Amino acid sequence: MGACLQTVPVSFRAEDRYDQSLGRLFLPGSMIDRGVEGDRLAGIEKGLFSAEVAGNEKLSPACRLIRFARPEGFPDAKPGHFVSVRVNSFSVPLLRRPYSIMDLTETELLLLVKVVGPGSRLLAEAAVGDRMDIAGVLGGTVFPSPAGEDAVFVGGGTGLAPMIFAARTWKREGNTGNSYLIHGAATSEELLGTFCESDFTKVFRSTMDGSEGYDGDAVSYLQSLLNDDTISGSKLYSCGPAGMVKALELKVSTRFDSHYTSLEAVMACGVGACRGCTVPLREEDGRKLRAVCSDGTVFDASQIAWEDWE
Amino acid sequence: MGACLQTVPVSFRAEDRYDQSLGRLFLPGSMIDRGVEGDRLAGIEKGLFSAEVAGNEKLSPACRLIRFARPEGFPDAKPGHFVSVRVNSFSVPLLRRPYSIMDLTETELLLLVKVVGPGSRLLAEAAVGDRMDIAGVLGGTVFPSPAGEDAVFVGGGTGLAPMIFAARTWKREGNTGNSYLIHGAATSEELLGTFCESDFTKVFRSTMDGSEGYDGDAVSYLQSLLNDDTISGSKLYSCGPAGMVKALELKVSTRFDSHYTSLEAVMACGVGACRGCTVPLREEDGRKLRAVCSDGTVFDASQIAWEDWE
Amino acid sequence: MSASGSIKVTIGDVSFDNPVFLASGPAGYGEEYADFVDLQRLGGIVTKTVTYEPKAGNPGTRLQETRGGLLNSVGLENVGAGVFFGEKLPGLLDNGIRPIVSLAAEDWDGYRRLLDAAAGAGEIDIVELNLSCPNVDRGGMAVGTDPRMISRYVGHAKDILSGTAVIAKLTPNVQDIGRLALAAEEAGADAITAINTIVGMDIDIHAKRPVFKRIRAGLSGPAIFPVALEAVWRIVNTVDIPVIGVGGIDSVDDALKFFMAGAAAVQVGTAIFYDSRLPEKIITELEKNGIPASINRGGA
Amino acid sequence: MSASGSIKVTIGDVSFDNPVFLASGPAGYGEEYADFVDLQRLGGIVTKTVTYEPKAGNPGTRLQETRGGLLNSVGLENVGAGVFFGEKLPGLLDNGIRPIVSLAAEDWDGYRRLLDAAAGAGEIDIVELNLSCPNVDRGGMAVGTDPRMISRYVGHAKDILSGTAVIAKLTPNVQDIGRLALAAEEAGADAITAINTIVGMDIDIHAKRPVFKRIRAGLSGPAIFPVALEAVWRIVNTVDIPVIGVGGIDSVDDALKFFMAGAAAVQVGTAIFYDSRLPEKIITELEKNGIPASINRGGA
Ligand SMILES: Cc1cc2nc3c(=O)[nH]c(=O)nc-3n(C[C@H](O)[C@H](O)[C@H](O)COP(=O)(O)OP(=O)(O)OC[C@H]3O[C@@H](n4cnc5c(N)ncnc54)[C@H](O)[C@@H]3O)c2cc1C
Ligand SMILES: Cc1cc2nc3c(=O)[nH]c(=O)nc-3n(C[C@H](O)[C@H](O)[C@H](O)COP(=O)(O)OP(=O)(O)OC[C@H]3O[C@@H](n4cnc5c(N)ncnc54)[C@H](O)[C@@H]3O)c2cc1C
Ligand SMILES: Cc1cc2nc3c(=O)[nH]c(=O)nc-3n(C[C@H](O)[C@H](O)[C@H](O)COP(=O)(O)O)c2cc1C
Ligand SMILES: Cc1cc2nc3c(=O)[nH]c(=O)nc-3n(C[C@H](O)[C@H](O)[C@H](O)COP(=O)(O)O)c2cc1C
Ligand code: FES
Ligand code: FES
Repeated sequence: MGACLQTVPVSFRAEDRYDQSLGRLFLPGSMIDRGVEGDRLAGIEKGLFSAEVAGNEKLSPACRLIRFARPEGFPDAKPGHFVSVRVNSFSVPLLRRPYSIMDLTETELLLLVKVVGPGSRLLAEAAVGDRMDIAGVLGGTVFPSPAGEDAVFVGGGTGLAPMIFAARTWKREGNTGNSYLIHGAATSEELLGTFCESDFTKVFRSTMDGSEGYDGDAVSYLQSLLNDDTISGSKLYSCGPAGMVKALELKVSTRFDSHYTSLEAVMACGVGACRGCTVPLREEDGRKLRAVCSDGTVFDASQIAWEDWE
Repeated sequence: MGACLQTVPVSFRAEDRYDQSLGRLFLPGSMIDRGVEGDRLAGIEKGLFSAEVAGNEKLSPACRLIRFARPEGFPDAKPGHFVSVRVNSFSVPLLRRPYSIMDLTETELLLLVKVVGPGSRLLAEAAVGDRMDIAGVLGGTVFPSPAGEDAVFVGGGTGLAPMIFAARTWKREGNTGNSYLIHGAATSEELLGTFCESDFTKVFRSTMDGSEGYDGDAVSYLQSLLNDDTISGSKLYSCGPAGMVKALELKVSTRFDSHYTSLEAVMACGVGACRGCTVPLREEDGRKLRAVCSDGTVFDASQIAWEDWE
Repeated sequence: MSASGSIKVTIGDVSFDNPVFLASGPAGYGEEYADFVDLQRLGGIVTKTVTYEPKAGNPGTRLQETRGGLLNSVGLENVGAGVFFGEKLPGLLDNGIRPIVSLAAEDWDGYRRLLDAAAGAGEIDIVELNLSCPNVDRGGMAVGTDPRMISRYVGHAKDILSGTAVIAKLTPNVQDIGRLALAAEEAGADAITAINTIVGMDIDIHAKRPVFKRIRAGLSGPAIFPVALEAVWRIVNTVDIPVIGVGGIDSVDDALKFFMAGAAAVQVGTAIFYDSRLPEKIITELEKNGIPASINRGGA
Repeated sequence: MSASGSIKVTIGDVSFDNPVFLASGPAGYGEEYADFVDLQRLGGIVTKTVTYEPKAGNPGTRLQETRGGLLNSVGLENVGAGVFFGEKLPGLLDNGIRPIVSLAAEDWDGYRRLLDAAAGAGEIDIVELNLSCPNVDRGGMAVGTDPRMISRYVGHAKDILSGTAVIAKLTPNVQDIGRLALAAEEAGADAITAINTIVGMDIDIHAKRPVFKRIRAGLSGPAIFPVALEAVWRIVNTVDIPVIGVGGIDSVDDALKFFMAGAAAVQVGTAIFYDSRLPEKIITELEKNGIPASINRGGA
C-alpha cells in the first residue's frame, strides 16, 4: 500500500456524470419519475484514499467493527453509500471488496465486516496502524429520508450496516419519527445489534434457530410485530440476503408506503464501468439491467424483477 | 495450516529410495566413486510438520533469523540439508520456499531469511505463535566433514546459513581443525555475521561497495587472505550466488584439496520428483542434469558445468 | 532501455503521447474513472465495445473471481452506436481524452451499419475491431477464430473508414493466434491487439449449477499473463504491423515484459479494478527509463 | 451427492478404489512422495511420462512461478523404458500402489518400440498416452493437436496393448478440445484425461531474455482451473467414455467441481508441491459425502 494516495483532478463535471453514464438504454425510468428525494444522487465525490486502521473490535465470532481514521479529503456520504477496499497490496484476492458505510463521522469511517472468504478475512485481520487503499464514496442512489415519519429497518446479517448509518444520519439531521430495527441472523453466534441499540427507538432481534430472540426469520418477526401492533411505520428500509429482501417485498411491503432496499452484487469496478453487477428491474419501458454500484445500491424494492434475481 | 501434520508411514525402505530414484540415467557417477564421507546420504527421513514460530529477530534491514520450535518427530539433519516452507495457507505464492537449515538443536530449527519477494516477506513477517507447514528434512547430499583439517567457509549473503550449520555441527562433533568464515555482501546494510562470530575461529567480512569490512567481493578477499598467509585450509566450503561460487571454483579452489558447495535453484517438489531444479554436471560418462534438491544440494564444485549454469 | 525523452508511439498514422492504454470493457466509456485516474495522461482509452443496436448484455451473474483471475460474462452490454457516437465519444474528445473506438457486430449486416455510423460520426481516427468476445452467441469469437472472416471484416473496415487506423483484436482460443494475425495484416489491419479473454467456466457447488447462465465466460487478469505474453511474442514473430499487448498486466514489470516481447503498446484491463493507478505508474516508469527495446528477434 | 459407501471407479475394465489420482509429472515415479503422501490410499498414480530412450530433458531454467500458476519446461526428462519397466514400475506394484503408466514418443518409430516394451513388461492394465506435452520439439503437442494423429496413436496402442485400458491425455492449446476427444474415442480410447498445460512464457527483465531456453513453457496450477473445467465440461458433452479432470485443482471444492462437470475421476498435479495431502483430503470428502453427481446434462 505504501505511499499515500491522493485524489486526482476531476475531468468531468460530477453533475453531468450520472446522467451521461445512463445513456439511452438506461433512461432513469420510473425511479426518477416518482421523484423521491435523495433517490438518485448527483455530485457525489469519489477518490482513492489510503486509510489507516484505527480500531478493530470483535462483535461476534465472525464479525468485526473496523474503524478507519477518516482520510483527509474523504468525501461526505449518505445512507446506502459504500466504499471498496483493496484488502492487500498483492493481487490475491484480486478485486476490491465492497462494504456499506456503517458510519462516517468527521474523524472516522466505520465498516461492519463479516468473515466469509479470503478478502473479508484479510480485512477482519487488519491491525491498528495498517493502511488500506479505499475507493469511495461509491454508489449512485441512497436511502430517501423518512422525513419525520416512522421508519422500520430490516437488517439481515451485516445488512445491518447501512441501517445503522441511516438511523444515525437521520437522527443527526434531526429527524423526529420513530425508528425500529428488526435484525435477523442464522444463530445467536451471528446475531449482532446490541452495540447499536441506542441508534433506534427499539431493536428487535431474531434467529433462525431460535437460539436468541424471536425464533424465526426477520420477515416473520416483522409480520408478527405489525400484526400485534407492537410497531408501525410508513417507510420500510432493508438490506440483507436476497431471499430476505424478496420475502419482505412480496409479503410485507404492502403495509408500508415505500420499501427501499440496498442490494449487494459481486462487483469489479464499483463505478458503473464494467457492467458486472447488474440487477434486473421492471421499468416503465420494460425490463432493464441496472448496475447495483452506480444505479444503486438503493432501489425501490417494488421494481426489482425478483423472478430473475438470484 | 490448522491441524497438526504428522508423518505418514514410509512405504519404501528409505535406504533403497535414493539409489532407486537415480535410475539408469542417473548413476551416481564420480561423486560416489570418490567415496567422500557424507557426500551421498542414505536413510534421511522426511515428513510434513506443522512448526510453531518461536522467535523472529531482525539481523539487518532485509534479514531475519526465524526460530521454529522443533516439531515432535522432526528428523535430524546435517549441514547442507534444507527445509521447504509453505509460507501461507492460501496458494499465493504458490510454491513452498526452500531454506537451508542454519541450525537444528533438540528444541529449535533456525532459518536465516532474506526478504527478496512475496514468499520470503511472508516468512519474515511471521509472528511468534504462528504455525507454518514445513517439509523436511530435504536434500540428498551434505557437506563432508573436514575431519580435523582446517576449513574455509565462504558464505555470500544468506549463503551464510549452511556455513553456520556446518561449523556448529562439526564443533559439536568435536572437530578440532580451525574454521574461517569469509562472509560477503553487497553493502554494509546487507552484511551479517556478527551474530555467529563465536561459531568460527575467525570471521572475515567484506562488502562490494566497501562500506564495511574488506572493500571487494568475498572471493578477492579470500585470495588476499590466502596470499598474505592470514589463513590457510585444505577444505573449501561455499554457498552463495552462482557468480561467487563459480569465481571461487575457477580462481581459488586449486589451493584446496576439495571444494564443496551447496547450490540453490528454483524448486517445486523438493524431493526429486518434478525434475525442475536441475544443474548440469560433468561426470565421467558425460554431461548430466542432476536435481539440486535430491542429488544435492551439496556438489563437488569441480563437477559443475559452469558454462551451462546460470 | 533508452532513457530518451519521447515515449510517443504511432499506430497506423495516429500518434499517441505514450503507449499505455486502458483495455476495452474494464475501461467503460472512460468517464466512470474520472475521479480515480488521470485520464488525459493515458496514451489512450479503448472504449467499451459498441454494437449498432444497444445491447442489454447477459442475464444472471456476470463476474466470478478465480485464483489470480476474473471470469466475466457481461455479454457486450453497451449503449449502442447512437448514444455512443452522439454522447460518449464527444464527451471524451471534449475532455481531451484519446479514444480508440472498439467496434463489434453480431452479423455482417449489423457490422456494415455500425461502420457506416462510425464513418458518419467523423472525428474517429482509430478503431479496434473486437473480433474475439467469447461472451456472445453470434459475432465475437465465432467470427474471430476464422481467418477468412477476419480478413473480410478487416477489409470492409479499411474500405469504409478511409483514413482511419484499424486494429484487429484477437482471441487466444485457437491453436495458432499467429495465423489470425497474419490474416488481419494481409487484409490491411494497421495493428493487432492480443489477447481477449480465454474461455473458462466455474460451477457453484452449493447451487449445483454453472455460475454463469451462458455456462462459459472469459478469463482475464494476472492468471492469463503468461498466455498473453506468449501470444504477443508469437504475433510479433509473424507480422510486421505493431502489436498491442493486453492480458493480465498486474505490475509495471508485466508491462515491460510486453515491450520486450516486441509490443508497440500495452493495455491494462482487469488491474484497473483494483490498482486503478497502474497505467499511470507504467507511464512514469517509461518516462523515466524509456520504452524497453524488443528482445524478440523473430523466428521462434 | 450420495453418502453411499463405495467411491470405486472403473476406467476401461480397470477398477480403482477411488477416483483421485496424482497427475503425470508432478508425481514423479511416486516413490519420491512416500514420506509425505499415503500413496496406497490414492486411487492411483499416473507416473512421469516415459519415452523409449531415457531423456535428459531441457537445459536451463525449468520452473517459473506466475500469479496463481507455474510455468514448467522440464521437457519430459525420464529414465527411459528400460529402467521404468525394470525398476520403477515393479517398485510401485510391490508397494501396493496403483500405477497408470504415462507414455509418449517423439516419433512413430519410438512409439512402436515403447508400446512393444510396455506389452512385454506385462503387469500393465492401464496406460495414459501423453499426446499433449508442450515442452518438447517433436511428439507431444505436435501429435496431440491433430485429430488424425491422435486417432493413429490411440488405435495402435489399442492394437498392441490388448486387454489394457488406454487413456488419451489431451492439450487445451486448440480451438476445440472436444474434436480431439472425439477422435480419441472413435479410435478406441477407454477414457480422456484433460488437460495438459497451457502454452505460456515469461521474460526475465533483468537478464533481458526469455526465462526458458525453449522460450515457451507449460502453464499449470490454480490459474488454469477455469480453463480445465470448461474443457472437461465440453468433452463430457462430446464423448461417452469417462473423462478424467486435471488442471489447477487447489482445494477439495475444485475437485468437486470437476465431478459436477461430469468427470469420472480427477488428478492432482501442481498442488502436490505445496499441499501434498490435498489428494487425501479429497478422498476423505468423497468417502464422507459420496462423489457429486454430474450436473452436466449435455448439449452445451
Ligand atoms: C454494496 C455492497 C455492500 C456490502 N456491505 C457489506 C458489509 O457492510 N459488511 C459485510 O460483511 N459484507 C458486505 N458486503 C459483502 C462483501 O463485499 C463480501 O462479503 C466480500 O466481498 C466477500 O469477500 P471474500 O473474499 O471474503 O469472500 P469470497 O470468497 O469472495 O466470497 C464468499 C461469498 O461472498 C460472496 N461475494 C464475494 N464477493 C462479493 C461481492 N463483491 N459482493 C457480494 N458478495 C460477494 C461470494 O459469492 C461467496 O458466496 C457488501 C457487498 C456489496 C456489494
Ligand atoms: C536449497 C535452497 C536453500 C536456500 N536457503 C536460503 C536461506 O537460507 N536463506 C534465504 O534467505 N534464502 C534461501 N534460499 C532462497 C530462497 O528460497 C528464495 O529467496 C525464496 O524462495 C524467494 O521467494 P520469494 O517469494 O520471496 O521471492 P520470488 O519473488 O519468488 O523471487 C525473488 C528472487 O528469488 C529467486 N527465487 C525464487 N524462488 C527461488 C527458489 N526456490 N530458489 C532460489 N531462488 C529463488 C527468483 O528467481 C528471484 O530472483 C534457498 C534456496 C534454495 C533452493
Ligand atoms: C469485465 C470485462 C469486460 C470486457 N469487455 C470487453 C469488451 O467489451 N471488448 C473487448 O474487446 N474486450 C473486453 N474485455 C477484454 C479485455 O479488454 C482484455 O482483452 C482482457 O480482459 C485481458 O486483459 P486483462 O487481463 O488486463 O483484463 C473485457 C474484460 C473484462 C474483464
Ligand atoms: C513440473 C511438471 C511436469 C509435468 N510433466 C508431465 C508429464 O511428464 N506428462 C504429462 O502428461 N503431464 C505432465 N505435466 C502436466 C500435468 O500432468 C497436468 O496435466 C498439468 O500440470 C495440469 O494440472 P495441474 O494444474 O494440477 O498441475 C507436468 C506438469 C508439471 C507442473
Ligand atoms: S461493479 Fe462495475 S458496473 Fe458495477
Ligand atoms: S524440486 Fe522437484 S526435482 Fe528438485
